[in-house]
Amino acid sequence: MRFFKTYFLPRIIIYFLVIVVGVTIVFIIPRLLPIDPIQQMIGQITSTGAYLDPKTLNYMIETLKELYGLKGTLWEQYWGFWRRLLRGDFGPSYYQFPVPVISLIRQSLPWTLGLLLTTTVVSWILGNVLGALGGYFPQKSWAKILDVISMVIRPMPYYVLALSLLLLFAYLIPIFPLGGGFLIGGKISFDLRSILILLKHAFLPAMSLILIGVFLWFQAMKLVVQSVKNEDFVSYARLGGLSQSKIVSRYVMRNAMLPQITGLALSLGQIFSGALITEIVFSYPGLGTLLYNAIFTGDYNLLMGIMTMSIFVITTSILVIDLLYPIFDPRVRYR
Amino acid sequence: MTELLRVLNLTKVFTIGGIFSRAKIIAVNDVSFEIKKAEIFTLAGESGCGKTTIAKILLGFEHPTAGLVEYKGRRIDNIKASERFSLRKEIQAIFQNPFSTFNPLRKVDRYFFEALRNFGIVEEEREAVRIVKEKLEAVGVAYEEFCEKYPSEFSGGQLQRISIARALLTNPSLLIADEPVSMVDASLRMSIVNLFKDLREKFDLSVLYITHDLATAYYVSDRMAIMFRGEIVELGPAEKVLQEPKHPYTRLLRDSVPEPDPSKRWTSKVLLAEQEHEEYLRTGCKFAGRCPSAMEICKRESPIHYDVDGVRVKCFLYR
Amino acid sequence: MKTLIEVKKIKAYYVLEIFGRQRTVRAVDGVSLDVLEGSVHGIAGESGCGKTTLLKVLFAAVEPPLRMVDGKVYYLNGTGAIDLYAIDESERKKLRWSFASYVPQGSMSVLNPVLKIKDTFRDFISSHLKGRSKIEAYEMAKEHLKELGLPFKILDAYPHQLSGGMRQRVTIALATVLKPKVIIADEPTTALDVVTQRGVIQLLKDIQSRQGSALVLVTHDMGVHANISDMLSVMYAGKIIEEGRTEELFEDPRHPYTQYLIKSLPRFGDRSKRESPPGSPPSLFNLPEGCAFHPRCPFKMTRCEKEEPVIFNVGESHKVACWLAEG
Amino acid sequence: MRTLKDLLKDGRFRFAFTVCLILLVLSVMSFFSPYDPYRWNVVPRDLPPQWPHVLGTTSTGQDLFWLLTFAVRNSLTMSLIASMVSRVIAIIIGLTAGHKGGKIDKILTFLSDSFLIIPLLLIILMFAVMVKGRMNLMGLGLLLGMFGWAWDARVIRSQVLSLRERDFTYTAILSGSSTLAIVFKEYMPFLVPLVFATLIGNMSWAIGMEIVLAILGVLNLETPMIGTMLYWAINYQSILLGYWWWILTPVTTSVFLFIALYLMSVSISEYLDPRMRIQRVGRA
Repeated sequence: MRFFKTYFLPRIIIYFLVIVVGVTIVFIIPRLLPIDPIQQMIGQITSTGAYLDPKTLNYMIETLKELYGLKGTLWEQYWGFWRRLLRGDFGPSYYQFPVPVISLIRQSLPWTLGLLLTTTVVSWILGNVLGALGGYFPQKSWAKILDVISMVIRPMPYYVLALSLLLLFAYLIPIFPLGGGFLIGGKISFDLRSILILLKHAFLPAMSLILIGVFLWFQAMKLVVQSVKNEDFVSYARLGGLSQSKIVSRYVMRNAMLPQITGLALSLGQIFSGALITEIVFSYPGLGTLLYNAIFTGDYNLLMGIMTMSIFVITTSILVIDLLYPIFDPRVRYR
Repeated sequence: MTELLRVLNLTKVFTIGGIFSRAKIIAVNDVSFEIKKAEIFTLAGESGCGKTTIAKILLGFEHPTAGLVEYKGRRIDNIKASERFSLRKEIQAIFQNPFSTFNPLRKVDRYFFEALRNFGIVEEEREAVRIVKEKLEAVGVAYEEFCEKYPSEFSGGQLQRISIARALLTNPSLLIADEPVSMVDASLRMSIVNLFKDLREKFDLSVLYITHDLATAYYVSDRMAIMFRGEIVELGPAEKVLQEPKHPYTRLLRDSVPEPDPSKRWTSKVLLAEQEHEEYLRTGCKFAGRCPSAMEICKRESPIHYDVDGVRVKCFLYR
Repeated sequence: MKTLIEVKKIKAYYVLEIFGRQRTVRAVDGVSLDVLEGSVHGIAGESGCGKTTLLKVLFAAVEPPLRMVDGKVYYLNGTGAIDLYAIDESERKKLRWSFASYVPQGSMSVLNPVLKIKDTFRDFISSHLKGRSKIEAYEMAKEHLKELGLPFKILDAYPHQLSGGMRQRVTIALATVLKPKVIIADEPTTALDVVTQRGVIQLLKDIQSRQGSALVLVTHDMGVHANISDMLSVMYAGKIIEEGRTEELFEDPRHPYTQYLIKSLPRFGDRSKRESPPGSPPSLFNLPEGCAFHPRCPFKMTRCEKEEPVIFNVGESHKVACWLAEG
Repeated sequence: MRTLKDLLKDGRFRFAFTVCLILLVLSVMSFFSPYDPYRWNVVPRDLPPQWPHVLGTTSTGQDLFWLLTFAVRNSLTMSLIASMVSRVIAIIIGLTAGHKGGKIDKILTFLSDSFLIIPLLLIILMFAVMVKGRMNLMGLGLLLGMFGWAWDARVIRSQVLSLRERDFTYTAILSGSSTLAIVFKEYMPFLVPLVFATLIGNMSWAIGMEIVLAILGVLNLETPMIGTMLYWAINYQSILLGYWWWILTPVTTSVFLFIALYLMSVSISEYLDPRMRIQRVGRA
């Protein structure tokens, strides 16, 4: 029980706090700026040449205010925002009026989560294994080659790498589709052909995320391992005649893994952003592409919906990782 | 001899953990002692007995939970920052690890000249150099060897001497030395300990010597207190406390010091504490769990201090 | 008494490269030593005198930047002398823990924090006794702890749950579980409290006398040596400068350094003034010419500045490297 | 100078240094450009690399080489503004949290952790969308600066937290030093390398963000930057039309820039690592 109080409870409270802070930021930003979105929208309509008489205009402004939750004082707006949010209601989308934002998000989210989950897990595991080996045997030639490759790939922003891959494998050597998540107009079913097409479309976006991810974790793990390697318990195990494989797996990796778990939690925000950017490059039908459309059409409701959803997804994943952490670290488990 | 420092019923409770769960650790429990002018007083005990916490309270780095500290008859545990600043001239300290006493990326002499300037002791450069030279000479380090050097260029023994010289710059009346020799090479320990005696003679300096090394404590101190789990269990002249230990814990401690004499080898065995945390939380006498002469009352009540032959003992055996 | 380890004139240097400059640290420079069965051989010296390096050499744990430059180490395991540095690493691996084992300095960090004590025991046991099942290894560890009088519930604990003294006793148990002929202990009591220190020393002595093995004990604490060492070697600047039976050495130290070391120790009931030798121990980077102690020696002669003293026998087993002992 | 000489012994630093030098020269050259980067159709369109248009020309009738000089200058300026601003925030927050401790530390740590967790890209994007098209260099630099400090504040905090408990801090207090003096004299030697290395890392992050924002079309697309160059290249379908030089110029430049900045920060932080420095000091 004490453990619940010292470990879980603070984390759960922080979880809710972060969500509150995040949602509040999402709420505040549009209201901070000297630009009135309603006026902007009206301006867009009138600039196309349409004439609106003052009465219709006023009515329109009122309706828009209602739809965007801009009625009343700031406090009323804020509470209204929360109330709607808890109902899962982000209002209608502007660019696909009147489809509710939530159903647009619901369509895109599985694509993003699928891509994100696979790439994160694969790159985390692969990067850590390679990093552990590379850190433990830094003199081996394969470790040095990996090192050089990582130095080139690691600093690249997601966008540049995705674009390069696209140039290379969809344009110069056209073995993968230029974009999309599936055949245009095609129906997804659970047969082999369908899955193959699905995989083919997911390959390049996934690859670009995994490449960066693997080398990110590779380098982080390598650093951790190089310091764990010098820990007394590792040299002692070596003195004790333990086999190399046992030392690497049970003594070095098991310990070096711990900061990497925390690292994973802390970098999820980055990884999530990276996935959105990658989706945009490959016009993959997830949240990223939705985001792109929202920006292009100035769809505030959709934008706020996507942001709120992202904050929720990320903080929840971090919470899950945090809550699982004691399984791996007995020092946290028994204090 | 007059009283320089008085500590009365000092208690320090640390609260650990956050808002949701608090655990209390009584690091120092109802401790009283006094240090006289030009006296070397030792606080001895094992790690975690609270001796370092007392040092930190005396230096103003920690605030006591209860009790008071008086310096030259004036209360100093609750003073303002500005008063504490002027008090720094009077009470100085040296630390256990000479290698971490000075910033490894700064030259050691900087601390000396900065201290003289900060405390407004000297106006001009030449005077400052004279004072620094004088203090270094008192600890046996040549000024020429000391200037413009980083800590890594000195040996541990040298650094500890330099550290003492720095503490002496303001002509303090009390020097608090927290485990000053435990990280100094064995062959050089006595030279540091001897220094305390010399400085006492030369500058009328009082020294609070905090250590777990009973042999040097015996060698150097006038009076001493033995601490156990945050409490003083025995206090008196060093000669008496160590030659005729009265508290069972003092006896155990005294017997556990390996004597440098092959004819005095241990023959009996000692009992070790399995769960140290339990001893902190124990009601009654904290040593009762391991005490060979524990009685019923020891487990229920905490003993008061009894005066036995000029020695204060916290044990029911002397009721 | 049989000799178990024979060390012949070893030289082990650290070869370091710091910013393009090569520097050699002569950590162990021409040391010879015999470790006898059933005895406690103490090695005394200050930090940086090379005693830890000597242990590494004894235990065949020489890794770059440390290099064996010269000399031989023999393990005598009853069937003959094994030249430790002439055999393969895999052979050496087998000898570790079964013939000679090692108790490290600072138990704080030698136990894997994410493994239970019993898993660490199992890893160490199964690495030397192939084909031991998990349960057999556990039983073996339990049996061993029982012999040593340690509670076997600690097998289910993680290292951070144990006190410092208990952890140190666990490492001793871990080092002796395969009943090695030689136990090499490096400052096993440093950083422990006095009472705990006594318990640990007792434990080491117990095991040594019960198993009839040899204990090589390195510590700078002369009190500990006086208490349990049978033989004592005093090291200074990478060399053994005096060696003899402990009683003899304490009674009649011949080397000025040993004299300081013993006479400067405070004793209860005697508050007369003690003096440390002047100056500081030399850095192994650049040792003084001749006798390394001469800059601090009150009895220095002119030849001490130039000539390195040879070893003189001053008693049956008492040797000293000092020109004062000549003639 | 000695530092530079030492650093140049490292191959990674040599490479990074060369690349940065070239980019710097390019930025300076922009002042001597024969063309106004804001004007279109000043040169023949869609020419592959040839003299005098060494990198070719665009479909908008601009000379790629001279456009690049402006782009590099602007991107570097913007990233420098961003990283300077975020350094100031990171240092203030990190130092305060680490030195004050207690409640203030808890609040500030929560704040920077929130900034780490929340998908910053989206928030920055939202800002950018709001002021759509009007975001200039300074504005973008400030915006990115406001958001890019969290990780480094965390690192500085933990460093200060450990420095605060070191004995030499107490030595300084006992020597009568004020808090300010302690921070500047005792802590700064440890913090400066950290700040320096993260500055470079942060510049790289800011340029990456700039590229993303430009591609999404939320920056002032008139301003020549590496990101906007990419935007126009993509917008004019340069890939499909076979104008490879157009897309390749900003891509190659950014790849080299990122690698160079990264290698520079790695080798500098290795060089300035306190443990290494402690070995070096005093043997000068």
